[in-house]
Amino acid sequence: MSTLITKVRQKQLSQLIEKGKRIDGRGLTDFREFKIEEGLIERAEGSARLLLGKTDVLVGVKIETGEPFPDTPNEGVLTVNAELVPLASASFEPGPPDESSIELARIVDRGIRESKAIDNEKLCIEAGKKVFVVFVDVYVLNHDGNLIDASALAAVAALINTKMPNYEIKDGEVIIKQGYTPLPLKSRPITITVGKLGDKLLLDAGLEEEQVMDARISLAINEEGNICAVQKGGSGYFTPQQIIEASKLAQEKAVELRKKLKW
Amino acid sequence: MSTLITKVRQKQLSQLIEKGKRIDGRGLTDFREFKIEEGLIERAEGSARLLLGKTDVLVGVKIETGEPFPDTPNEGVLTVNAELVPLASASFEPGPPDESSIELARIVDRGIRESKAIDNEKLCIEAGKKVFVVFVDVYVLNHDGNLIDASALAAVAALINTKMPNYEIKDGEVIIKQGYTPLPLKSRPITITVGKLGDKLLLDAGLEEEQVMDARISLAINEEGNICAVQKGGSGYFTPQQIIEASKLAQEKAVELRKKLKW
Amino acid sequence: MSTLITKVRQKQLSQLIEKGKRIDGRGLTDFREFKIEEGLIERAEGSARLLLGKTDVLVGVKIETGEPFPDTPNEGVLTVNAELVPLASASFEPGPPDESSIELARIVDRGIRESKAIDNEKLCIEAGKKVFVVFVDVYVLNHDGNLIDASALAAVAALINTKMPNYEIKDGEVIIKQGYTPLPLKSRPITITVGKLGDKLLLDAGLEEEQVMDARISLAINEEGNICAVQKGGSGYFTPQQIIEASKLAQEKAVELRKKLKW
Amino acid sequence: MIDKQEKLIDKKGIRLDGRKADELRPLKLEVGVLPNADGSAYIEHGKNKILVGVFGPREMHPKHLSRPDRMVLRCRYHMAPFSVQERKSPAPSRREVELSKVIREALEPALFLEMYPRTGIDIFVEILQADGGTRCASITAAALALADSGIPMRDLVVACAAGKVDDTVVLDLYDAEDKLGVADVPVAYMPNLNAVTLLQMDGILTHAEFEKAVNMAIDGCKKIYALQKEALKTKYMHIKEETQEEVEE
Amino acid sequence: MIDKQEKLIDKKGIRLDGRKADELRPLKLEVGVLPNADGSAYIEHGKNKILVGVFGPREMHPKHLSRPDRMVLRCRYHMAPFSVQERKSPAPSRREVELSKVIREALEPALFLEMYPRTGIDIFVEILQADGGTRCASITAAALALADSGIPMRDLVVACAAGKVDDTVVLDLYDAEDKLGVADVPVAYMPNLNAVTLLQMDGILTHAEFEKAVNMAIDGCKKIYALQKEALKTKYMHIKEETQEEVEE
Amino acid sequence: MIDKQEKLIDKKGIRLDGRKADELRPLKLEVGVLPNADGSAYIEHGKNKILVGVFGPREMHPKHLSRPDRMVLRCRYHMAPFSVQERKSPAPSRREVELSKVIREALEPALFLEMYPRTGIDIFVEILQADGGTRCASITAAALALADSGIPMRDLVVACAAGKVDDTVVLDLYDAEDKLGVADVPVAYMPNLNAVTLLQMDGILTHAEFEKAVNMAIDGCKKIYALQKEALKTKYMHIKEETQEEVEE
Repeated sequence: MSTLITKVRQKQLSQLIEKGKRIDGRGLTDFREFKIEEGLIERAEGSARLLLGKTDVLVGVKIETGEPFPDTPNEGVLTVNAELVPLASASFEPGPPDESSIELARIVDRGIRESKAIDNEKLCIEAGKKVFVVFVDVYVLNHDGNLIDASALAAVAALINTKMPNYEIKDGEVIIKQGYTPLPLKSRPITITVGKLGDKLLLDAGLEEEQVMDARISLAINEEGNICAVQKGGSGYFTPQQIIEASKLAQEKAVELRKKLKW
Repeated sequence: MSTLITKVRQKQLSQLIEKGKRIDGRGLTDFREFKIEEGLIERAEGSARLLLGKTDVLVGVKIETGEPFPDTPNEGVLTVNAELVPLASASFEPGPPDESSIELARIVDRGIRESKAIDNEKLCIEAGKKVFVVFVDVYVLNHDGNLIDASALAAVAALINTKMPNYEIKDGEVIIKQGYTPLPLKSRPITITVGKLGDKLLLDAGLEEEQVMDARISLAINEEGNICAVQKGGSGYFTPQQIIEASKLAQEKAVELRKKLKW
Repeated sequence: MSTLITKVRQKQLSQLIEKGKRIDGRGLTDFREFKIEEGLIERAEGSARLLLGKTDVLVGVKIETGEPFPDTPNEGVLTVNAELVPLASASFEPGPPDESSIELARIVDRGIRESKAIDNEKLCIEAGKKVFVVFVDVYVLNHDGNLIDASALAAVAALINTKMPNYEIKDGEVIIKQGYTPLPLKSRPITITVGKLGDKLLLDAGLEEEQVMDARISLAINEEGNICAVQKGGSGYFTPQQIIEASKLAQEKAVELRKKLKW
Repeated sequence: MIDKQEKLIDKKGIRLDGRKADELRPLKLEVGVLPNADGSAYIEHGKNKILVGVFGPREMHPKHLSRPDRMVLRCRYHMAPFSVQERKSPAPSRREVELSKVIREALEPALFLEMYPRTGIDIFVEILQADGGTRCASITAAALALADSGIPMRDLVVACAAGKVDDTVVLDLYDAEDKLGVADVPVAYMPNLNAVTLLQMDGILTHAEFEKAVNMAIDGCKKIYALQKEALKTKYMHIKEETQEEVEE
Repeated sequence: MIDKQEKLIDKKGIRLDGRKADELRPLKLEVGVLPNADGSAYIEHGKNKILVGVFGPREMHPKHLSRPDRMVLRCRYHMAPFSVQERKSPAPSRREVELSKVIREALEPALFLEMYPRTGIDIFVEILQADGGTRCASITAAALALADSGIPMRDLVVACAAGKVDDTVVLDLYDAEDKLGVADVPVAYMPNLNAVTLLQMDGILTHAEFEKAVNMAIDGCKKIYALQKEALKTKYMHIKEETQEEVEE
Repeated sequence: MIDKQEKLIDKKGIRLDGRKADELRPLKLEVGVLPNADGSAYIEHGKNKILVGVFGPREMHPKHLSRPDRMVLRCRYHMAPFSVQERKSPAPSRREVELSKVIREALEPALFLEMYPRTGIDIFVEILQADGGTRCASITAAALALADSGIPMRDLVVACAAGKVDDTVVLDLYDAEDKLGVADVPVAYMPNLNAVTLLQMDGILTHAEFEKAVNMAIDGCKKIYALQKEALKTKYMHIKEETQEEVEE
């Protein structure tokens, strides 16, 4: 893979982090600049594009009607899919989703699902028969590290931006009416990924930093500061103390981002 | 691929064509001898086998009932599939359709569809619920060049030969009755592919000639001499003048073939 | 494949068999010790694990409701699947079923289906609309030869062990009630595979013996001693005399096993 | 649904298609029908219409499938979508995968695989129309296609089924007998070696019936074997004539 | 269902979106938009929004696809699931496979493939939003992305469709005209070589209408060609400015 | 549908299956259960029944996946079709792909990957019956299977979940608690290194609850760790006895 960096560069990055510094001058818990553009895809029911440094993620939301799951007959259905689009990195290849894109989709999915972000019961059209299905498609357009936080943020921004078609039921048929209603949301979770290198924790790792990190832990945090979903990744480990520390760090950063985002 | 020819042979073929001649003695716009055998597959609702020189294409048509597309609730459905059967050439491999067979199927499909060859509304059984589905399966049995024209011709011949089951509707169920009706056709398009080498145009290229051609353009022509579908293929180009020339050539040849075929 | 044995070992095995002897001391028509454990998988409607020497096969049976086939509207549906689980042998690879596992599944399937082991009409809930579907999943956990006989035996043992949910139909809906009924069985076929090496026939070949055998023939035998399904396998051949001999051998061994099993 | 009580054989022992119990369906065999293949054959066996093309011995692709000590034979049995009553998806079914395997194993005993190490032969069987007994007709045609390709063979392989219909053991079941009959026993056979290379059975038979069916199928094979040799001769005579013509010109 | 009788062009010759018959939709072209790609471009053509990234020339993967005498161009045309009215499955459709092929063949004549033997170039086209004419806009953007990657080109390739709507031949059909119109003729063109590198047609046209449509499309291409060159200039000026700034610092 | 209001813990703090909040389900661990695998283990954890086989270190297949500087660990977590209430298709689901990844990453810290360059180890996890907490039980068994294979390890990895049911943080959720509870926190741990190698969470917890759950899960891990060592000892004693018997013979 052409995105691998040299051993020398790895050493340089590691030594900086061990001193509490970073290659781009940020502090260990600083995020890169980010910008959210909403509604770029007029044809989708919702969309948002997030630039986090040079990481670029576009999320489109489509709403269609479909059948509910048998065990939740009066709830809408959420489906999250992630594409590591091959133009985003020389290391991404076209083809069916691999384990990285599946993990990414499932982390984004759990952040939304476990925080009960969508008011699923309001998506029910006819219990057991017809509900709205919300398709969240995460489209990574440029990979410069921290795809998890960028994708999760962009997905929630797209949901906030999503409009639902109005409808009425006539003779058992769903008739789509003029006009839209916002998608009913109950929560706006923010996912923060904490990287670990030796005894240091850091936030918003860039692409090169990700290659020297031992491991990462991602936490979805809701408005109350509660934890809604967690995922450890990477081939290294955390001590129990580091996990508690990481959890606090994520909660603080979520508060900070929430203010910036006015979420 | 074992069907690739040598550079020497390529040069020989090219030089001939540049002089307006061909390796098998034909003129540039001459077709090879062809023969159509209809009804070979009694089990299919329609079938035809076309021999064009040594190119050998068998088309089978099956008719089944199915659902219409939501945007055309009172029209039948046409599905065209092409198989480059591996016994037809050492260069064909078993497996799911590749881009060549998909392009072939889509050119044949468009020739039929855009010329409105099939009277689709007569294939509707119950609007929005049940229609006839026409499966056209193109089966290439020997590849000796010009698969597009051979497949398109064989497909239309098979449709002409196709019989539709009689039916009646009893208590909302479709009951297949005895006897058959011919498939309702409104047009019999003929597809002509024009090859280009330098400033020369030629028709019905053989397998070896296809390997020296710059590009090809295929035109489906209906009874009125109108153009119903066009596809340029190959890694070379045409000048705008050559395209107009090719279009006229195709129209003339279609008239000629139409007479021979009594279509 | 790491399970291939050396030429020297092959020669040794062959010479023994030609003398009517076997590497583990068995006679040519002796089976290895076997043990059946039933009901291991409480969550499945039926299950059985068979140890035949070191060959280890687990079969689970699931029963669900589904649609009947159009040509048998008042019969339940049987679906047999076999997995050569990769932990069973260094030569098994994860992935979709290959020709070996498909052949294994189809031999097991035919033994059950052709002997009419399951009373299919009793699995009909509502003719043409809803029937019970019996999924038989053969799971090979350790491969030490004779997977066919082991899988077929384990499958029938699992079916004997299978309980069907009670149900009633209320307003056209199937309501699952408390309690279970045994799956209605009409026959308990036993499949015996006869190996051939030169002019010798042998039963229950071990993994190494299978690699020196010319060919095999598997016969499913019912309670009446009739033959219900046959499959020759392997790249060698049988003489017609050997086939008749093999058929008798299988029938005798089936009687013997039937006694041991109390089937 | 067809009434299973209906008789498939009348009181005079005549089957629904007019044949006697031990009578073959009409056969037509042609050799060398595909210009691009190294060997080919076409068979009409009853209403079965089957085309077989052989490529090789040639380099294996992908390479890692080749064997240092022998040739690898590959076989694909494939049904055209329009070959059966209800359109078949072109993707290979489990049935097609199994039949590809047993057909390959029926042909392997005829070849000297160790003579062509590191190479492969591909046999492509295309069922253009199916009418019961396609696997047998495929083997009969594939053996001809192999012979046509010029590869040395121990013998031709020829195949035919017998089975039980109503109460009678009969030869060469066609589609309706296959579906409504009691049992079907396809057999492939090499007459010169007295070798059975394919044997399957669906249905229920006593040992005696099974033995009778196997023997009847082998008799059928022997008759078709004569037609195979005829077809090869026709091809060779054809070639001889062409060569003579060329000489005379 | 939309009433097909509805007029798409009014009595004054104005189309439903306000354009005249020979008027292009608004276009926006940007070059060098993807940091990780070797070349990239973004196009908005009407409401089409398309991103193209180019990687290479680089070693082919898998290797056996490389050619000893030339570079291999690969192209993937892919629609984002949210780019169309009804969500599209991410798996490639037959339409996407075909368009990938014709787009590749439209671009190949612009490249000196024999200059880079044993290598490959990958062009990834992502339709973020579709509004009719995506294949043309994809080619226009892909040519820019190739130029941005620095690979030598004979000329830019530029594409535009013409077609017939109601009774009129018009330029650059948008979604509704594409669906309800009579015919659509997408054309790709290299102005300096007077070379048509893509040509397709759906619908029914007389020879005269076809000729008119092809010529109108080529005229449209020439206009977009000017915008392509503009976009490249903007990129180079941008780079020049950046370099100057660095020098001044 | 099950009534979500139903209490899963009674007033005395006893759970529906009779356990106290911090009580593990019954466990049974066996080592060396598969004759053909290089290492293997079987676990019953509650009603979970899981078999793990390890093959390697061995040559990687396909070769291009191997690494010049280290061993590659591959892991497949797979559910038998009959392991769950509704039959599971044998094709790998997205959930299985994700769990394969996190289980692999939970085991990697225990191995000296750099010691075996260019080789690969395959871990095959088969869920024969699922009852909540399969990923934890899989890790516990996989670590034993690795140890059984004889590969050097930094420590065993052991896994256990804690979670929140009704208002209480409890250890080792079973199926019903997993589905109806508030949160589930699976943890994998290497006791000698004090290293958490897997951590996931579904549900909603306060920071304090999360901390409590993590610590309770680690305590659970430590208890299971003792059982793991016991199981290995049993295996070794078994081997020792066998060896002695052989000597005595």
